[in-house]
Amino acid sequence: MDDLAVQRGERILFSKLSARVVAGEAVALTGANGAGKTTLLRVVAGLTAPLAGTVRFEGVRGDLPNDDARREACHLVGHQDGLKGARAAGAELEFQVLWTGGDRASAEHAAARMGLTRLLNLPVRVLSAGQRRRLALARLIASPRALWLLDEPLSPLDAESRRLFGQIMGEHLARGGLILAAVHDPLPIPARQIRVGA
Amino acid sequence: MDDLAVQRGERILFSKLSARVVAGEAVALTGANGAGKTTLLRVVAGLTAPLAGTVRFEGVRGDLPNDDARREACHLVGHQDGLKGARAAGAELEFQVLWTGGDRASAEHAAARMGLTRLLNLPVRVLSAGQRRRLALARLIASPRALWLLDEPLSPLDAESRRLFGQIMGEHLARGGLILAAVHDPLPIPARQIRVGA
Amino acid sequence: MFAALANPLRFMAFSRWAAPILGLAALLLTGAGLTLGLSAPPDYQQGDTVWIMFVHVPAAWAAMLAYGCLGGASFISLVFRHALADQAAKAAAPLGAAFTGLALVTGSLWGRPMWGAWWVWGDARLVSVLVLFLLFLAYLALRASIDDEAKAARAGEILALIGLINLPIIHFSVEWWNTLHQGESILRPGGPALAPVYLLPLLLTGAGYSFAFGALWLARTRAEVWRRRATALALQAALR
Amino acid sequence: MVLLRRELALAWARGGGPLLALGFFAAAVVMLPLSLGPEPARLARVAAGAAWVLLALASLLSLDRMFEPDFEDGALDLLSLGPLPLEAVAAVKCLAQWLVTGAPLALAAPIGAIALGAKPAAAPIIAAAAALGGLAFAFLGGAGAALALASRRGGLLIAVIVLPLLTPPVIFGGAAIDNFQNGLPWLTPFSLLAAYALAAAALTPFAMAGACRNAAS
Amino acid sequence: MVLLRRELALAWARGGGPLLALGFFAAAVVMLPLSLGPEPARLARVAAGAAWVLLALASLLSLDRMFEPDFEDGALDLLSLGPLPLEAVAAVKCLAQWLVTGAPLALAAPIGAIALGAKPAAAPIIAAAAALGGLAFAFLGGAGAALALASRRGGLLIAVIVLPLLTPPVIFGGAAIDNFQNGLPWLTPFSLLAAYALAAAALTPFAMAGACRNAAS
Ligand code: HEM
Ligand SMILES: Nc1ncnc2c1ncn2[C@@H]1O[C@H](COP(=O)(O)OP(=O)(O)OP(=O)(O)O)[C@@H](O)[C@H]1O
Ligand SMILES: Nc1ncnc2c1ncn2[C@@H]1O[C@H](COP(=O)(O)OP(=O)(O)OP(=O)(O)O)[C@@H](O)[C@H]1O
Ligand SMILES: [Mg+2]
Ligand SMILES: [Mg+2]
Repeated sequence: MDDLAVQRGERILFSKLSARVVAGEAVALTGANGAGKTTLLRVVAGLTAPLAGTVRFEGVRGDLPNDDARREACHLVGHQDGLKGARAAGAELEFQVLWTGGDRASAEHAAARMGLTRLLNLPVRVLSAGQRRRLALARLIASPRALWLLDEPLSPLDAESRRLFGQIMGEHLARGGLILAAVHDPLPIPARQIRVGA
Repeated sequence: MDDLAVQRGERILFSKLSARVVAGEAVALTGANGAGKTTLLRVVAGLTAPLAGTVRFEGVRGDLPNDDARREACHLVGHQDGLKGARAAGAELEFQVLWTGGDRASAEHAAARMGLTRLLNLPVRVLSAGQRRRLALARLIASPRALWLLDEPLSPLDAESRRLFGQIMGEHLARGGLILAAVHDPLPIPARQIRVGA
Repeated sequence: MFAALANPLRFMAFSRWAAPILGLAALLLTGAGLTLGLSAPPDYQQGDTVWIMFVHVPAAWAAMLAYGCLGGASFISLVFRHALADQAAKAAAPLGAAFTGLALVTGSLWGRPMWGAWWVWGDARLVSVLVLFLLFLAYLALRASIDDEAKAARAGEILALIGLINLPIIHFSVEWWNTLHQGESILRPGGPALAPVYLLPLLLTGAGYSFAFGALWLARTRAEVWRRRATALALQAALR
Repeated sequence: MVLLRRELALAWARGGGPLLALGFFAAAVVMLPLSLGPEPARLARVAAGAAWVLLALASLLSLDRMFEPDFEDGALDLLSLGPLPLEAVAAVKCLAQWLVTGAPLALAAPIGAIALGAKPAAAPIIAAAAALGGLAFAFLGGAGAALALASRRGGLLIAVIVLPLLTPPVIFGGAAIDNFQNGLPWLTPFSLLAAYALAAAALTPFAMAGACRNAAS
Repeated sequence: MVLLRRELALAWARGGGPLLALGFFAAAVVMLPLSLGPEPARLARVAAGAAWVLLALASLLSLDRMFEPDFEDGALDLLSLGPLPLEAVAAVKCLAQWLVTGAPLALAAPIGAIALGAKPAAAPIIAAAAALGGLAFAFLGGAGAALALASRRGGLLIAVIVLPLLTPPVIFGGAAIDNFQNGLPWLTPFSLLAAYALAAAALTPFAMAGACRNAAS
């Protein structure tokens, strides 16, 4: 599946930004604080309406309407991870995975891959920042979707987890996946860089 | 003011950790995810009770009881910044500064230093991750306290802000301040490193 | 007509003269209706107080008309994304609240001599009008509590549409429940059942109130259009 | 369905489960005679109506947290990217809220009313009215909660939006129960209540989805 | 004081300000007769008591968000590191809650009761009882909210913790108003209410501070 994103004039943040991301490609969005990286990711995910311009998803499933294609194609992991502090980590992961189209076995496998197996019974609230981010990232592996929209995915991770997640991103790209990541530090994989904002 | 921290046996996380931080010194706490860095910071701030061991504050104000000395000495800035999304950034900063012993003028000055002046009328909710962190950090400058407890302070900041905050930390140390920061990336200032956990 | 007026420029040109003309017509009609109404003979049942009818009933009609306009404008704004429709909706709400308040106050002033009580809890007509009033207030409160203009507009549209359910309830309440309130005497199958001495002035004031609402509505919408133009200009200036 | 399971768990935690909703209702039922004084005659007359109002108020208590937490922590974004449209998600949320608080309250309402002195024969109609009313309250309350999202003043703003909308079912339900007890025709208000509740369940999901999208964008 | 100013602003936003609290109360007052049926005599008898119960319920509506947001977003940590002990912080929070919702409701309560048919002469005592009751409700509700923090099931759990505690003031206040209306001695229940409210205001801050520390550690 490949992917064309055209996007212009989102508020006063940035305008006439156009880009095309193709299968197997990773793009690192950089830019100063407040430049609009997070906003751009939300626009691509269809959560925020752009002032002008469109985001088009052109894939093998070209028959689907754009919005359905988007819903089936995107994973968004940001600071707001949607995990409920009071529920068990395992239950939350399972819901997120099932909801985005995976199954129970893949959720377990993803948790193991992310080194979370021991923590699945704990309430999300007691997890450390890095453990929690790993839990949020686990659904990327567990339910396969083509486009990963990541907002500063690596920052709370320790060195070991960063290496691991770099490897996971590499595998995703090798399978023909796409990654759009807002970052301040370079990604551990080769990525085209797009600067957002002035 | 100098500062002695002895701390042992917080759950099963770490034990027999002892350290002494003296005036003008920065300590970088490192360790894997879940090692207990955040917990240690909260123990030092007196928000979490240690299983065993004590944290002692020995300063010029040695006459104060330990808890009062702690309350007057610590600034804690973590992921949870206590900023209310619905209130104006300026109002929130002002409250935090006044509450921790600063005044209105110093709050304004700190906002200017952090490049936030233009944003003070916006609700906190619309700020970007980096802008919001800068707002949280601004109270460190505005209300002078000796010990800064920082939990991954730099991660959402852009390169420019990191440089700026490095400089601010340097000034704090030069004034005899102390910094205890949990980090995964090296701090932009010379710092003694303490590894937490196994 | 709506399609033609959707263009803000054309709307401004139209409303520039339409608002004062409507206002004038409203004054004339209401004046004529009230003169006729006040000179009508006292009702055998209601006595002198019948004159309140010419204030109360048109106010109630105008209140319902205002909510209908709010709902219609909200619908157009939601479906066709016309900024003008949103401005019209926003402009209609306080007017509607005012007319509803007038209907409530005059109704309870009338209720005192007629029913022996200012207010009767449990009368579906009275309460559904109170609900209308609360809905207007809720609409205003909701819009006022959202800073972002576009979001406030969307939220307001949705609330206005949900509230439309109340209009038929108000109108049919006298049929569905045994109420103290007067039954349908004008808009009813079989034609009006009201003596012409009362009917004519009632219809005149009814038209007058409706025109008054129309005039004020156009004027407030114009003001809202101007206000938004001003903020847009200020924003542009700030950006430059 | 997976979403329903999650929403049930969340509604459970939010309201503290049916036990707690019932506890609230029971405590309120206890408080009413306490503040009215013990005269049974006085009580019996208002029993069914009071139980009915308390029910509406009890079902308001946890409504304001139906969408807000999901909005704040980004779960709403996740839900938007799932297989179902937001309309369906909103409907499931309301359904879960109703199952967890409305349904047990519907069972408790006749008991409370009888404890306050209503005629036992009225129990089935009170329960049916409460069940339908609870449905209307959950869906209309959800609409209010979703609309208040963008404004960030929860709690009572929701109450202000929702109460006018709740008034018609309260009238219908109250009238049905009252007429039944007094031997008057009760079917008309009852079917109006049912129509209102079903219309609310059918239409408000669109309002909720629109309001959520609006707040998130 | 800076903390009071902030807490007032937050309580305002939380409850949507006194206007909205009043709106809720007004709407509830409207709903009660609707479901009871219109007979004025029936209403008048229960008016004062019902107004009083509705008041207690209205003051419960936004209580559950008194500590929870501050706990979730880390503001409680900041408050712990300020110049005042947490006990004082908790007291100020409750005071702000009372000023924003309790005090205006105390003014509205007699109006609502009279609208429902209570004797106008009872207005001062209703207002006084409502003010004292509101104080008790705010502090006891705050204690419930703080205790519920660690357990993370807000809403109705708070109601369940709090309602038993609220029952005595409801009884005392109801008795004071009732006795007054019927020409019985009302001073005893009224002073019991006052004593209870003041004791609550004096003691619960310690409970709240303890509960907050416990939840945060
Ligand atoms: C606060 C009290 C009252 C309220 C809120 C109220 C409300 C209304 C409303 C909304 C209508 C328009 C209904 C429609 O066209 O669908 C209306 C009509 C009318 N009202 Fe009232 N009313 C009140 C008191 C009274 C009283 C006390 C009387 C006289 C006994 C009265 C007599 C009428 C009459 C004669 C009409 C015209 C009925 C018709 O032809 O449809 N109202 N009122
Ligand atoms: N409603 C609004 N009114 C005014 N400005 C807004 C509004 N919403 C967002 N903004 C501005 O838009 C920008 C949002 O940027 P965004 O969160 O996309 O930044 P970012 O590139 O992700 O930054 P960071 O690196 O700090 O995460 C901020 O500057 C914010 O102040
Ligand atoms: N109540 C609890 N029960 C069991 N384990 C707990 C509890 N509370 C905390 N923990 C564990 O304690 C650890 C908390 O670590 P902490 O948040 O201090 O980590 P950290 O070093 O800051 O990690 P990170 O780098 O990810 O931020 C986690 O492993 C967490 O699972
Ligand atoms: Mg960002
Ligand atoms: Mg940490």
